[in-house]
Amino acid sequence: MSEQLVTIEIDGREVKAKAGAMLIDVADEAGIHIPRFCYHKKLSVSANCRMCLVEVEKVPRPLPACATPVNDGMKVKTQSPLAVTAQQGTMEFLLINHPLDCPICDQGGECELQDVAVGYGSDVCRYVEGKRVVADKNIGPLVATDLTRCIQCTRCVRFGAEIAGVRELGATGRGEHMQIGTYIEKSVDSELSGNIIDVCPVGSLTSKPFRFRARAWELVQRDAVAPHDSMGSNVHLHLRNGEIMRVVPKENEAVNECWLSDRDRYSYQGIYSEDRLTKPLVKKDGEWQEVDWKEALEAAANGLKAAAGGDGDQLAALVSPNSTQEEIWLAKKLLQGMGSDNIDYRLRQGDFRPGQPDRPWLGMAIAELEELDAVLIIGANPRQDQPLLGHRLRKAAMKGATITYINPLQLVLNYRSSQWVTTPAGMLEELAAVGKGLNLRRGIIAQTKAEDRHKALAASLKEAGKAAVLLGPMALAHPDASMIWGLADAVAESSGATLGLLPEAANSTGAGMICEAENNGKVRELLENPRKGYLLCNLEPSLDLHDPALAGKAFDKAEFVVALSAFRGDSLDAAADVQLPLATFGETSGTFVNAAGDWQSFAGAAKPLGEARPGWKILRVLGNVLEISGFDQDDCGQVLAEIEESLAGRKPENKVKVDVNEERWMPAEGMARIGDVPIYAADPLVRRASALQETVHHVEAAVRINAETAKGLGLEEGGQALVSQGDGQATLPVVIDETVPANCARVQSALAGTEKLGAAFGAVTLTKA
Amino acid sequence: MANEVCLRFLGKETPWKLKNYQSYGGYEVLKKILSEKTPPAQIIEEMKTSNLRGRGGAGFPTGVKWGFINRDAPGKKYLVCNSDEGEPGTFKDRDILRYNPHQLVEGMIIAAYVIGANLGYNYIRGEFWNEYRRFQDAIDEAREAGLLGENILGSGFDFELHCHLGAGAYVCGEETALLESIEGKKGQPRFKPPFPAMVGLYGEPTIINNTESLASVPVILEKGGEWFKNLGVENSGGTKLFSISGNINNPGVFEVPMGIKFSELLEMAGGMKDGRPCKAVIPGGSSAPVIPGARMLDLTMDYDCIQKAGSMLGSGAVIVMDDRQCMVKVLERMSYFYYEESCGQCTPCREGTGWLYRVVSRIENGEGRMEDLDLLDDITPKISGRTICALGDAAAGPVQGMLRHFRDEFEYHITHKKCMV
Amino acid sequence: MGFKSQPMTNVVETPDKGSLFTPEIRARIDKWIVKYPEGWQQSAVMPALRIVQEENGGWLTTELMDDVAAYLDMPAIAVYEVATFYSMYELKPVGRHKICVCTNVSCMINGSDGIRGHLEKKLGITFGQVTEDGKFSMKEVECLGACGGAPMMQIGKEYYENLTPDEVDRILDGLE
Amino acid sequence: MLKTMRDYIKSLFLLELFKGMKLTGYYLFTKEFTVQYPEERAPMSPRFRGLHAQRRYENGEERCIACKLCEAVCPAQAITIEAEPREDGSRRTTRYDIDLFKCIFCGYCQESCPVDAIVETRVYEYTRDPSNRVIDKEELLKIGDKYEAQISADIAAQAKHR
Repeated sequence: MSEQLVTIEIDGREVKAKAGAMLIDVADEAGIHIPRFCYHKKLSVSANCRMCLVEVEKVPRPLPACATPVNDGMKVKTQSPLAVTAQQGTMEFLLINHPLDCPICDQGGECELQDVAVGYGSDVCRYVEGKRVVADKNIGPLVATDLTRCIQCTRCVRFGAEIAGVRELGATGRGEHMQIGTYIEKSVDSELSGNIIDVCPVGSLTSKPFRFRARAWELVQRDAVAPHDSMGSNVHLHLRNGEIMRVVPKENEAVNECWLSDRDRYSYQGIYSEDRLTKPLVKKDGEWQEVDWKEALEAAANGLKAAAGGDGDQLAALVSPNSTQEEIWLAKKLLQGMGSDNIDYRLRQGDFRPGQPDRPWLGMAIAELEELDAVLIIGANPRQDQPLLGHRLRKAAMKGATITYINPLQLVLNYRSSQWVTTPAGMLEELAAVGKGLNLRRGIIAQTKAEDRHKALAASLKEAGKAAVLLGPMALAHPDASMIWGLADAVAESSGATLGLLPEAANSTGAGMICEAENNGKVRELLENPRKGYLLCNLEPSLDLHDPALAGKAFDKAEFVVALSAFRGDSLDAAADVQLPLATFGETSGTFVNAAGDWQSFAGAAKPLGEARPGWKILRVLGNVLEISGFDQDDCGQVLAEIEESLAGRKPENKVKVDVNEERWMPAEGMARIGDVPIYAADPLVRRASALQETVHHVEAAVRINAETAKGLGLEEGGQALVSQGDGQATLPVVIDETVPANCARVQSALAGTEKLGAAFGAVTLTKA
Repeated sequence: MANEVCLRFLGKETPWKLKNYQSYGGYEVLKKILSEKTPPAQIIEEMKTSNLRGRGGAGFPTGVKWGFINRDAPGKKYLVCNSDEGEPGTFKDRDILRYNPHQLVEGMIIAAYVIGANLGYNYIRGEFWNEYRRFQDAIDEAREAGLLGENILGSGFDFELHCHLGAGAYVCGEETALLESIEGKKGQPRFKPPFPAMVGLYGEPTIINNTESLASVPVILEKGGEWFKNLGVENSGGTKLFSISGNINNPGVFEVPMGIKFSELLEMAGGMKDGRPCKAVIPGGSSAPVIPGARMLDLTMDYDCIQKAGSMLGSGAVIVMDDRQCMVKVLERMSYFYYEESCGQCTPCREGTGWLYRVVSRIENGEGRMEDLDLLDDITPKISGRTICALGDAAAGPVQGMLRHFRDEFEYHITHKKCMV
Repeated sequence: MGFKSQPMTNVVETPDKGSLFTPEIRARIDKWIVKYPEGWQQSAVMPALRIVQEENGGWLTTELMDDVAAYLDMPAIAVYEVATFYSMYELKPVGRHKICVCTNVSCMINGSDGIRGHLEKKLGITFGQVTEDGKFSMKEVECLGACGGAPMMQIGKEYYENLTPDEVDRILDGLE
Repeated sequence: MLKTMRDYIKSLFLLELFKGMKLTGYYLFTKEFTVQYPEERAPMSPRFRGLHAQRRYENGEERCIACKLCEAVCPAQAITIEAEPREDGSRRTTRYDIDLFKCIFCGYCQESCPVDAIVETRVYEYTRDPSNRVIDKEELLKIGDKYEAQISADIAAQAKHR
């Protein structure tokens, strides 16, 4: 389409538009409303609902505005008798088979069909025959179906094919018998499936957890930022009586467009889970007792002070990268006030050798991802870790980008790519070989041999207009993370590609900027040399740490552990001495910095459950109790201002200073554990979101090995295997999984049953149990 | 003057065999074109001169259509023949496939040469198994003889031709639905623009012609466009295959010049069965509005005349009904057909065809009300012209035609709850 | 619904196609696949379904449709869409001889109702049903493009035109 | 002057008194209006808006489908509804409270109800004390069960006006 501008006339108004643009877009831009059902700006045009028919001068029949390109001098009438009769006609046809069940329809009150019917519908129904009824199919725990209400706009089908990249829904049958559905009883499993609820113009597809719980007019809408992945998706919270009833996307073209991942959409259920911590708890003589805030805070302050015993280095803080900037900042300040610099957020990292970037980030704006021509991704599963970043990568792939993955797992992707699946140790060789392909000679690069595929990738990175080398959470959790950084940096530098990180959590990038990794504590060191006092913020020791076994021992040895947590859990009950109830996502105000370094602040919307309080307030008062100066902020904004002043405009950067000839910690021989984090186990909140835990993506702890490896070990599907890692052991069921490379055992982290095991990636032994 | 073009070898021995077809003069035109390297523009001119209008029903001039494709533009181009004959009353393409398949092959090769297509498909409806076999045999014979495939007759021009079998969907006779069907999808028409000549099969420029149109090509080029045009009348050049069925003595396919009087055609078909009077005629397949028999007898069979009478010539399928036929029942059956065959894509057609059928059915079953006739009058214009393809118009046309000419019969049905005949 | 003229091919190709169908069926499907451009094997879904249906006694099971999808690397739902759209694919068991009676206008005015009635009486079934011995099933079909021979019916792949009840008897008696 | 005379005569012959007595005499012999409540009851319109009730279908199924239109329309915000899918998947209330101290008996809830579930009965003899101001779903259904015959008759009587 040319960029040439044409002038058209809509309803007598002169409008300038790009030649070839669709009439409906032009009208939307000019603020002239044309009713529509099948048209959606992010989906292909199908022109089948016939609601957007308008009159175009010199054309005898009305034309669909969604499929009519504009021409210079075109005169369009959207309100002429011809257009209006056409629209009214379509409306009547749509309504003849649409049930009159608005009172029990969750879409009632926010229904496009209802809205348009008010404008174009007739008050009398002339259709007296029986209406069509469609039998419903269960399509999973997230989306409820009432297909009798379907108006066959096929938006959901197109969403699946074009956006989610998986054709799960289809329109079977023909004519009046055409039905939207899966045909067979099958769940819709895309990680973006919840978006079909938003695209559905009627109440055919609605949210299952939200089903019948509130009406649109009862809800109050508040803005927020999604708390899980590093996308920082903008959301609307819909509240009723201070309780979050549902979460829907807020449009932001630069971040999440108009989509939302299922994790961000349904995790709100976790807020109201039964094990929510609603009162401060203090352990007295080994028993947990509910106390009031004053007592709890004093206990926490005294405990920390006593543990430090005047030596600040005896204190350490571990904060979740899902915490807000304000929480992390105040935690850091609190520790500094007590003479300690030991704060870290890199909970799932194992290798802290120097030279890794202090403030890693994506290296580009999120929207830039889709403009990439060649991408090398190491140790990541974006569909699982950051679903909407994965969507951006898919868009790049659909535009023709070559995407290559170096992973210890075969991924299920929704676009074509090359996947080099190898053992964790082998990932370094693959990456080094790409370096060799770029004629590098440093360190281990010299020892590898570049095969054709490495050379081809090297060339494509070099020749691409825009190229990137991206590291993911599995690369960071790798025992040789620093080497991967070094190699990736070398490859990126010599090929001219951008080096970036796909951070795992909502505020990973921001936490990096506050904690400044190089100067502050390193999780591993803080646990290997146990400190006497710990402050834990928003994490569960057995599930959110790289090496839960190590952590367990460290907290056992510690004299005093204060935990700020929204939930109770066994491992926290065991580790902590004081638990302070933390307000969750939606309840607290704060700021997240997403992968691309965008600072996004949000205000608290829901009423914190019970006596839970926002983290920044807890830390602020704790500071007061400890009599540390600088803890007299009145609101979140003041904390933010303080952070901004202190960071003085510092930006995230991926500056790597690693010698690629370091010792390798991941043994090349023997069985290796692959401990990636399942999509719905990533943080305490999502682990408690009940609907998400009912999806097919919910996993139980298991040992996943391929058939050959299993045979070698005498294991079989359904049997039990004893997994030993260091001195930790766990007996887990065996699952045969051909996506796992030979000699590797995929024992995913963050799952109950893996608490006693060591590092997420490392040597393990498997025996038949 | 009958049977001069598509059925020119009718009556000769097995004209579907390559040897015989060639002995009657077949493939000569193709050989001439390929050896002389006739400029495609010249062929298009000749086609335009012939005034051959698309025989599938829409009547778009074939020469003009071919001109839409830039032969020399880079990229693939496709030629598709539409043998998905499904319009009730039409059975002419079946005779071409059965009796003169090579002429269609020849026509397709020429058309492919003109538009620069190297791959072509003939979409044959799935029920025509024996016709498909015969056409497939013709393709195989032609390929064997070097008339298809790479470097045809040493000319350097490549063209491969395949069959694609349908599986029972009337709507696939619509050209873009047919393309979708070849692409392995549901046969749901695409919206236009873009037209197939720009974005067609597999996203490439594509020309789609009816079987009869393509089968006429070799004869037109052999005898000249002027000759063909003069066979017919103003605006409707050449001869046409008329499929006549219904209450007549000798139903069948007749190739006669355009502009022939209907009464003559009826006579060729043996006249009315049992000498009954001709009550109504559907002149162009079931989607054409009906014309009362008395009126029809005065009309000539060409595009303009039939259009002036408020119907259309369509595919040339003439259904003749005598005075024993109940128009309500006929309309009910036709409405059921469109209700069954709507693809379900566009709202007015998906919902409207069902509505039309149910209302007509109610009247037929003696449960109609007088308002129903107004209702039909009101909803038909809301279906026709409001859909992606012409099926919406096709569904509305018969209802409008019936109500225009036989309203009294419907009223009788409603008031007396029984049939007039 | 145009998905931009792109094939709906699955991202991951079915690894073990050799285990699907019999070698003969595979060979027959492969013969169709090569007729279409590279990457457009989904064009062969219609012939593939037809072949599989023929080999399965005239109807398609969900499992067979899944196999066709796997063989052509298509999403299963895309195959279901095709199979449910076209009327010649049967999703329920049919008789060994599927009798398709045209009841459209030309046949109707030439007495297809009588043919239908005769068949119903003779076989004891109506449209959409199968005789108890599984020999015959009846189906109402739309115009089969043989109006010149109205009334007509199709049994299997054969057309039978200019029917009368006696003629129908003769035809049915001649079938195995 | 003339007026003074007339007034004089009027008062002399006690004309006003007789006029009054005439009215008294008239009512002395006509039918009484006074209703001896509670032994006697005044007639009531089928549109009378008294105490609320929730109705059931004949098969015992509660009518209310938790559409919350009554809650939305209530000008006094006296209705509180909570809903969720019942075990069989149907849409039902888990809580349906009417604050009778807030209610102004406007009848909008009844008007808005698409299934004639919430109605205002003819019952007006009830008392509530401030500690018991809320009438809940169970109670509403009980009232509905008790007066169903009257309620359905009233609704039928008004059907043509609605």
